[in-house]
Amino acid sequence: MSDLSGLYQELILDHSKRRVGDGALADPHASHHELNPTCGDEITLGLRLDASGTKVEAVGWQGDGCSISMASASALTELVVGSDVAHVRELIDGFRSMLRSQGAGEPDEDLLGDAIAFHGVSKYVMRVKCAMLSWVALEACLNAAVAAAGAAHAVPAGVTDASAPTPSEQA
Amino acid sequence: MSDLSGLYQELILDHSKRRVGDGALADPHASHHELNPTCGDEITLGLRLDASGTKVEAVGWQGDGCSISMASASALTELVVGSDVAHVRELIDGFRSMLRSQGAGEPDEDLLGDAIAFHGVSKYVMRVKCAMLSWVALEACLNAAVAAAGAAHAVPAGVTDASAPTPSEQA
Amino acid sequence: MTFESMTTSQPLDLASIRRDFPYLAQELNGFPLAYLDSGATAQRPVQVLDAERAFLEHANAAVHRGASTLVGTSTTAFEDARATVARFVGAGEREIVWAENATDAINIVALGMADAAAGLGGAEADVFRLGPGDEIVVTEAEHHANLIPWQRLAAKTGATLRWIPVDDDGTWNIDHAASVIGEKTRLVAFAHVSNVTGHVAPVTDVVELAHRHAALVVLDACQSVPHRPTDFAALGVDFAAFSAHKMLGPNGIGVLYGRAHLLDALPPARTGGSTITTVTMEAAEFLPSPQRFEAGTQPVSQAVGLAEAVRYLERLDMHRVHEHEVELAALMVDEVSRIPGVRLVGSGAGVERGALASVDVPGVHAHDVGQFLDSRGIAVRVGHHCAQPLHRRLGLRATTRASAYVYTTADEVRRFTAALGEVRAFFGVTGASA
Amino acid sequence: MTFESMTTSQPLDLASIRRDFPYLAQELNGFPLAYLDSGATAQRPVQVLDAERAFLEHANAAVHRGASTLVGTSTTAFEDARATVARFVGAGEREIVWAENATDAINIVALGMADAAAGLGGAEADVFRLGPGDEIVVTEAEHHANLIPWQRLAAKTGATLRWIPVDDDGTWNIDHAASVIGEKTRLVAFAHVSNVTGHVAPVTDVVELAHRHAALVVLDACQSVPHRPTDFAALGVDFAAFSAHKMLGPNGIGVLYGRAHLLDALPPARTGGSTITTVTMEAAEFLPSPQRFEAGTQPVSQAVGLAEAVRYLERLDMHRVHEHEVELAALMVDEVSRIPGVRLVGSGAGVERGALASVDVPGVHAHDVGQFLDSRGIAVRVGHHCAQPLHRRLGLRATTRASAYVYTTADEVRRFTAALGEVRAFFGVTGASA
Ligand SMILES: Cc1ncc(COP(=O)(O)O)c(C=O)c1O
Ligand SMILES: Cc1ncc(COP(=O)(O)O)c(C=O)c1O
Ligand code: FES
Ligand code: FES
Repeated sequence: MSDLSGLYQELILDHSKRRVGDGALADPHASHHELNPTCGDEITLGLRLDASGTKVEAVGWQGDGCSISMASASALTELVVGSDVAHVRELIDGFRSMLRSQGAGEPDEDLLGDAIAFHGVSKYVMRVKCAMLSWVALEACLNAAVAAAGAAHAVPAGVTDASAPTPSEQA
Repeated sequence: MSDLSGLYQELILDHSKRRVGDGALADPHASHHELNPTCGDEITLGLRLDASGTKVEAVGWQGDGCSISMASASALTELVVGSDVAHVRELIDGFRSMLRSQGAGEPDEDLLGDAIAFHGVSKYVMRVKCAMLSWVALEACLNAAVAAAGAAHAVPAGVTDASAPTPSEQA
Repeated sequence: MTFESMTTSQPLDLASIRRDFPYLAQELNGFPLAYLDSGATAQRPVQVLDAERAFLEHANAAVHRGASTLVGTSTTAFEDARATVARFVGAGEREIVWAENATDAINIVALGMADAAAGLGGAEADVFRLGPGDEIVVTEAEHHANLIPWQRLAAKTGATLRWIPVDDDGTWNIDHAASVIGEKTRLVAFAHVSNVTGHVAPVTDVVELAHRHAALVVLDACQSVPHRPTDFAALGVDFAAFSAHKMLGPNGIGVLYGRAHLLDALPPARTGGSTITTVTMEAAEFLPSPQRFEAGTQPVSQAVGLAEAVRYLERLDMHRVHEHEVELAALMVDEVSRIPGVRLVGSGAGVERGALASVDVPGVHAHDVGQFLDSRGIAVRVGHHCAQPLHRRLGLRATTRASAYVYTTADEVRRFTAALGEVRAFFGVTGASA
Repeated sequence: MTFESMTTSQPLDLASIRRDFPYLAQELNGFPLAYLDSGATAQRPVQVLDAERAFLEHANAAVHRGASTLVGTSTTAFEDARATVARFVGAGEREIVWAENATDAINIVALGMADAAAGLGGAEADVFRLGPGDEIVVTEAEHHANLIPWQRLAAKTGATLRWIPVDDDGTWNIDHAASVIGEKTRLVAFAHVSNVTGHVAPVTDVVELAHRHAALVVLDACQSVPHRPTDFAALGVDFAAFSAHKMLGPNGIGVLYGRAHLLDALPPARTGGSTITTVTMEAAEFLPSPQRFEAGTQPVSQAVGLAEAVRYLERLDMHRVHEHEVELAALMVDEVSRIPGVRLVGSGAGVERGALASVDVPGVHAHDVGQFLDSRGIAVRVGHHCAQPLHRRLGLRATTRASAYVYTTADEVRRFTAALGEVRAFFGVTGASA
């Protein structure tokens, strides 16, 4: 079965069923809709920060997609809820680097924890976007929420759409 | 100089300068405009039949083009003026067959006379249309004049445009 | 109906055919490659690759421009290719227009009609002028290529887009068509063979119905011309479109067929060199078909390659190609129907279909199904196959499609269905199924 | 300015280059072929032929469709090709759109603007909406590909087409442009290098002038990108078009460059699969650039071939390519000017021009001139070169054009001019001359 188990690690198959964070978030500070043009799958992710605006208080998402995309959103939720905004940014960068590695190198387990299970996805160019979908949405929410918090402490949710990646850029 | 002299026979170079029939014909029974899309050259040929409607009384043409096209119109005029309509149709068919021969076979000198000088043109696919230009116009005039004569003896000139040849058909 | 019982003539010599395709001799993830995505794009035999290369090394030059010996050679090869393709589909040479692909071919008609409605093309383009009150009819099963151009035409002209509905299995018949086509209908566009269900449309019946209302008929022949003998004149359609890359030919070239008098009257949407008779700074006059549509430098070597692909198919004999695919289609339907928890889209056994099978595995996303097959060396297509409305109608977002061609073996089909049978277990999906 | 004195760096190694081109090793009418028609279409080196073939034998599959390993390989090759071309012309990847040829690339802009004027594209397409009172500006020297699409756009929108006049030698400068471009100007389209006169347009000056009036600039770069280092971002143009077949690459693929935010807002005229996000029966939403424009199956192997052509040119070094052509251009002008009874179109010695020479031999039709050269093994282009208005302005119907490229030798140019010197005698034309 070649190295298919490198792609579909137990943790991924497991998260794809548990779907932590599945469901719309009430009163998000920001929410973002992201679409994977290859398959048409979509996700809408909502983010709420704590009162100080420096910590992720809650994440919720609604969407439909392949096991990789669902597991990724689930793992993301587990990882970022309760984390500092600055740390979440590191997580996003680390996750993206891992997914762009095309299977090379060793992922940073200290930073990414369980999410290193997604390292195997980086070898499958057509699936990288699946794993990144929720992370791109999270990044957009973070930018919007922080901008809004800076502009006027606690504004209504801004809905943004991140600008398109380059064609050869999967995420 | 390879066989360029097979293309530019003396008779052709000579006719291209003499241009028999050059000039608009007064009171034509039919007149036809023909264009060579490859080069943009054009010819307008006019035809007058005699009172009986069975003989070509006069031909006149105006146009601009390469030596082959001008010589061909000139040779055509010499050949057809005074001939029976039926014979002119034979001439047209014979000339066309010769031009489509791609250099093969022997042209029918009894029928075509001097016009066999154009046999060499048939080897140059991109020039066949040059030699045919005035002949296609003549054929269209003949059809129009005969149709008009049949419909109502001596009607004013009909101006026609022959339908387009197939793309690979040079004439 | 069993696989063997359908053979009526000498079958294709698969072993000999496969030797012509270097691509197919490859491995995929440690298995011999089973290429089951010919419905998206077919592979090319060496004969086609060699023909294009020989042309490029010895005969390549501008065509229909200038008058040199080289131009004569290239122009002759280019127009001979057109004549070859014309003969293959029952058309006259002037009825074959080179486009970029089938999508472009359909757009040439839709954009030309929009130009006509915007006032271009003179009186002869009247037949193409639409406006409010007029109706354009498609089906709910169309490929986006045969849907969006008509949506845009409707938006630009004020005409209304209507559609022939499909049944729950994604197919339709002449009764569905008759419920929509009527006196307001000016154009009917539909696929000869569906790229999702494999459904074969009742072309001549629809043509008769449409022509009774003086509506034009546009046939999307992408999934028919490569797979079965096709004669557009006999079918009676007004326009048709297909792509070279789905029939062993090169990318970068498609074909628009149109009845000559219609093509001569259709305004050319894309304009430029080689399409004109006289150009002034103010206006341009256009040549008749096909040149009026072939703006700019043509896909010359691609036309030569396509002609070689046609000759290859003619040597195989399109009747035998069709029989081969009828057998594979029956095998697909038969085998897929036996797999628990797998839903086959389209008609079941006993109904003719193109040699393709789109399946849904409830509980497993199509991209995961495809990934699993891929790991077994089986290349299939996953997604909506450019037919989102049809998938939505079927309650699906994406399916997994296997599609066959002249080089596809029954063994490859069986590898596909065998692996498909393992999918649910791999992804831990159990229980009752569709 | 002599031929030798211009060399400033290591010249091209012509002998080695010519070994890469099987086509050039042929004979024509008993003479070694002197291919002097690269301005119409260039020949391909084995590297390009091999790259395309290797792709087709091993990596060909649908791109941006499905998710199989094969699709990953082909999609990566396809998008790497885009990145290679982008780098070559100073563009971002999203600013490079594949078209059928340069003509198609220009039409994508003109047809998209017509769609915008017809109400498509929403508010973001406002920048493209023209109407009565607005002016589109071209030059009197344009190729039909950069003229007719704008005539049609004017006809459809009610905008007025105006043109920058040329002098008696067929050239123009910024003063001519300033006499036409003004506050009503919404778009200016012109050729970087003329395919008839070889004239090099003052691009940055025109861009400055046009942008001062908030007009868009479309550059026809067909005769510049293949021949000189070209950086669209540095030139400041909004759109540009060129063709692969004129730069050692395949037929069937051209390039539209556009600034990213403009491309994202331009309505896609040609619609179909692979261009969309969501499609219902009623409407479609489109992806950003470049995908929104690439409807249907893309010219994939052609993109791979074009990228290899770019790498070939980069290895030669475009600065050296340019110097080589500056030398050949100077040689052409110098030699042609010495021939009695021959008129050279365009500027004379001392003015930079593309490496091409269009000539008129009064008393001998261009097709007869070309035929004579052909008999000597010299392949040139005859006709109006898709620039009828320019020829009319010059009092000519057709000219004979020799055009050079990376593989062209000074010896070939001298064979051309020597044979040209014999034309009048052969056709028996004597006496005073132009
Ligand atoms: C200046 C110019 N513009 C446009 C074109 C059209 O290019 P293509 O025929 O490749 O579309 C050409 C070449 O024929 C050209 O020389
Ligand atoms: C039914 C059908 N129509 C249209 C198309 C579009 O063909 P192309 O992408 O070659 O333009 C396809 C193939 O993708 C198809 O299967
Ligand atoms: S296949 Fe759609 S997100 Fe993975
Ligand atoms: S070249 Fe124009 S008619 Fe001969």
